[in-house]
Amino acid sequence: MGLHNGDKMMRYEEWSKLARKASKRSLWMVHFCTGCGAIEMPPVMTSRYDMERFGIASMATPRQADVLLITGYLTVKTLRRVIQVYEQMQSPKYVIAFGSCTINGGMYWDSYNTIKHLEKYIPVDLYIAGCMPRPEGIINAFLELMKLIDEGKARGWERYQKYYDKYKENQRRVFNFEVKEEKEEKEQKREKNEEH
Amino acid sequence: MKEYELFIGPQHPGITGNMMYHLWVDGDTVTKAECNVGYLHRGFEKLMESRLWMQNIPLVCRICVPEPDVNEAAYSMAVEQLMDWEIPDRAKYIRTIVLELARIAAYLMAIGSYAGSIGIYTLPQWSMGDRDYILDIFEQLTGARVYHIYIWPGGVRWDMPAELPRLIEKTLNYIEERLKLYDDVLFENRVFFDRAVGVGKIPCNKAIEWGVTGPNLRACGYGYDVRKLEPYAAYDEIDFDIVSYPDLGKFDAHEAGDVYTRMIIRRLEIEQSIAIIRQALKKMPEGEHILKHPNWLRWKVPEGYAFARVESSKGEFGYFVVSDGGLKPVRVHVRGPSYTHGINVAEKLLQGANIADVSQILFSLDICPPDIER
Amino acid sequence: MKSIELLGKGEEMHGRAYIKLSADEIEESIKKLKENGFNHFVMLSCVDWLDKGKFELVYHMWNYEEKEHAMLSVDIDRNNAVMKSMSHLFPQIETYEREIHEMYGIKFEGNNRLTPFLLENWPHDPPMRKDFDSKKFVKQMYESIPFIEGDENEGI
Amino acid sequence: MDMIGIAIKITILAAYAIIGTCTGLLFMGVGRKIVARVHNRVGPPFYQNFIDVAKLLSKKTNISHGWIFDLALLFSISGILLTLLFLPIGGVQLLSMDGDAFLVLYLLAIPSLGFALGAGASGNPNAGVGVMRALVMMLSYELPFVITLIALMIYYDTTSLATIVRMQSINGIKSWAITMPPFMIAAFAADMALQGMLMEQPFDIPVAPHEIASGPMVEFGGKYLGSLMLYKAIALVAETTLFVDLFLGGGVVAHGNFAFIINFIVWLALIFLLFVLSILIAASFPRFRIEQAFGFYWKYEAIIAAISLIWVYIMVIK
Repeated sequence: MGLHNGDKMMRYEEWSKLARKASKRSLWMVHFCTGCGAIEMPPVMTSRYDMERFGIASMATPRQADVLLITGYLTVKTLRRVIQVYEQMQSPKYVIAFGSCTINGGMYWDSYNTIKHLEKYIPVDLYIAGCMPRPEGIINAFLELMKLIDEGKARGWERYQKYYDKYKENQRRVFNFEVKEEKEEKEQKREKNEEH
Repeated sequence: MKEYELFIGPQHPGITGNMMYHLWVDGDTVTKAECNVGYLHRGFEKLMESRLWMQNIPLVCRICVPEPDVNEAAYSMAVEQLMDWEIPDRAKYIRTIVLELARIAAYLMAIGSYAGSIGIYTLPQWSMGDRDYILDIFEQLTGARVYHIYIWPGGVRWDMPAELPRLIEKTLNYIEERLKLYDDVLFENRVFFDRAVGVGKIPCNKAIEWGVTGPNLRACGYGYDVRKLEPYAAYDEIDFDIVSYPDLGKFDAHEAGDVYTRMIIRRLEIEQSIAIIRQALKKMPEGEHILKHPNWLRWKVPEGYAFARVESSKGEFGYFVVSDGGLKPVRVHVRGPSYTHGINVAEKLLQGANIADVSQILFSLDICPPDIER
Repeated sequence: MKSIELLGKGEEMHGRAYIKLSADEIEESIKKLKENGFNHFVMLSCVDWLDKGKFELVYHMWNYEEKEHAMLSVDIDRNNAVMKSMSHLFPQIETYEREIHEMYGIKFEGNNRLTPFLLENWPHDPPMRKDFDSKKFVKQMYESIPFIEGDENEGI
Repeated sequence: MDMIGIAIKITILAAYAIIGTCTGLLFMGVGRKIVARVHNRVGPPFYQNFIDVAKLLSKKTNISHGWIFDLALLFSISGILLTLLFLPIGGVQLLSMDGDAFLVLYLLAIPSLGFALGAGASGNPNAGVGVMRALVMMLSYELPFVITLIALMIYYDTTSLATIVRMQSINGIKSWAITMPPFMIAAFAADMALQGMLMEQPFDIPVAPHEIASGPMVEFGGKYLGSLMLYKAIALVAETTLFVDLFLGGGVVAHGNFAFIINFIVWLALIFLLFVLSILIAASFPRFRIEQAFGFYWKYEAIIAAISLIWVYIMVIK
């Protein structure tokens, strides 16, 4: 019985390996320009850099897509749509975030309307650094993502399912613009305690 | 058929960026359109109030993504007005060249994405590829592909390298050659003609009152161009004619203010920009490229109100800068051309349009959402 | 300058006419300028003068024939920020008033489209006011949201 | 019926399905490569569409919109497979009956109805608009197509596809319908109708991504989209084969014991050429509006087809 199960597992493993091989060479991305990084997408898609060489195509609807590109800073208003799009995509699905503004806010670090750390709200599989990333960088990121998929490491969507409640809580807080002042008070208290 | 609601955007290929139109549709006809923006609102105007005068340069160029240089130019010009600076002649010419190159790049992008919206996917592939050669020039000149941070208050950041004019000339010749192919595929295509003539007409007597500017206004028959009205950079020393509606060169003029005329105007202005760059390269004097500038960290700008305007590929870009004589601006307000095109004008044009035409009307207005919401 | 002659006051500032008006005069003045060739409404700006306790509304108008730019400036009280809407004169003023309503909290009487424009669900003070501290807000809001901790193997 | 007969039939059916999908997917891949060359770029490898289908079929979650949504695709695929069985491929026809030329026309409508059902069940307004457009498109291109079909039927005095193909293959290429002047213009009308059937520009109105976000397919994802691609692959083969059967003698050039191999290759080459022609037209034309497409088919194409019909009628009377 155990052996039989093992066989099944083996077969499943092989199948999923095959599926990963297929999905890595056919990454379809959602056609969604969320920020200024989107300006470098047309050159990547078109004749100069030609992303279709690697089987990457852009799709009109999230249902058909595998990769969500967050091209730059996200305002709270866009984040809501991004999450709707992400949840409509069918897993396995991957997220690539562009530019320094998705990593830590970048030059919008003190803006009242842009979220600073994207990974607090949706799982990110890959970041591309820079403001803004060059087309070569974008293509390199796709190749890197292919490598991660091949190794079975790009599993952000599983993470989203696992920590769904935590992600939802964070999203709720940011959508309502919830301000927390206790933190500062706590820090002040701790500082006072240290002084004592 | 029952009326239904349709949301175009923000995730939709037929929208000109990250914005949304809420359409009420009856059968195939849009009965009401409402624009919903704010997806790109970063609060630039607030950020600028808390940064030094010089620190704002990297911010302003991010206001219009497809054509960032006009923002740097307009902001610098507003600050120069407050400082009463007259920039060196060489800097003026370099600015002209940079702005015109940026205009060609933006027009190539606009034409490409318009062609995509009516389903001809060959032209976007070509025009985006060709636009990249202009970005190559920018890369040599400024070090960056998209955000150049090159035009500064008082001049330009670096002098133009001696070998660059040759590269520019080569690229311009190449683009001129390619324009013939574009004509074959799009502008002289019978189906484009069938689709675009008479669609999305801006009523010409209302155009100025609605705040239409730039190529869209010139398509209505008004030959107004900021480059002629209020010459900045070196435009007063350069000889060029404004392209406006009835006189469309080798193309036939049909109806004023429709999608067809707007796209043809853009197509013709590429050639005009090429001619301007050639003239500017020929006339460019030697000399300094920037004024002797103060310590940027302790730079105080005199008190006052200044307004600078620049003709961008989308229309009139204006910067209203208020200073109280301090280290930081009190207020910087940006007038993006898409502010009127994208909200008031588009809402009126979409009313009564066919849903098949919604996308092409938006792309032909060349709406750029980041300059609506900043 | 033509606009200064027409309205009988104002000064020239960096090549533009800067005309200080009171809130009652503004509608008549815009009408008068519109009839006299200032048919392009450029934009409506608002400046927050916190120390003076005033909002300054600046109506920018442009004359294509005379190539002249006029800035009509009105001061309104910061604590009782109400202004008459001018959207019947130029249609795009409606949008500018929507934005200023949202960003500064100025109420425009007669404009019935003062719906949320750029922001969504915004519960706090209008953000463009000078007394709204953006840095503090960022710290209290975005920085206070925790990272999702979890197994390293569970994706990156 | 005996078991062996059924088994043989199932095998042949499976073979048809596999040949249909493989040819279709291969053509689509090569087509993408050719279009990419027009676009001045490298393009994906020719086997890209096989990878795409494999990926889509291996997707983990698949969102359904009720049982009509699930069955609709089955409806489409079975409809197009049945069509394929009635079409002579290289002169070999699996199922045949009198009047199958009409039957094929009706069978070709089934997938569109399946589409309509599925898209309707998804409840997306974009899909609704897309389906409406698809049905109007069907109505438009069928008029010129039916007129050309009637012209062929009058000329060859039959309603059977097999007979039409046989009559055209008597003298090899010389007896192809397209060599006759009235059928040359009829073939032009039919080729435009084919462009509409294949949903390529200027007639890709039902799936226009910039207008209605890919129309009926807007809610299809994962395995559904994979099946849809398989359907499209078979449809491509079936629709081009119909044209080849009607005007190009079904690709039959040789007669004899092993002639079917040569005929098969010729058929393959002909449908490939037709497909390449269609994608090249698609790469150089924008998209019509739906009422313009309707006008195009019912005004110009129908008139062209009618001229050929009258011409043929006069020829037959003489």
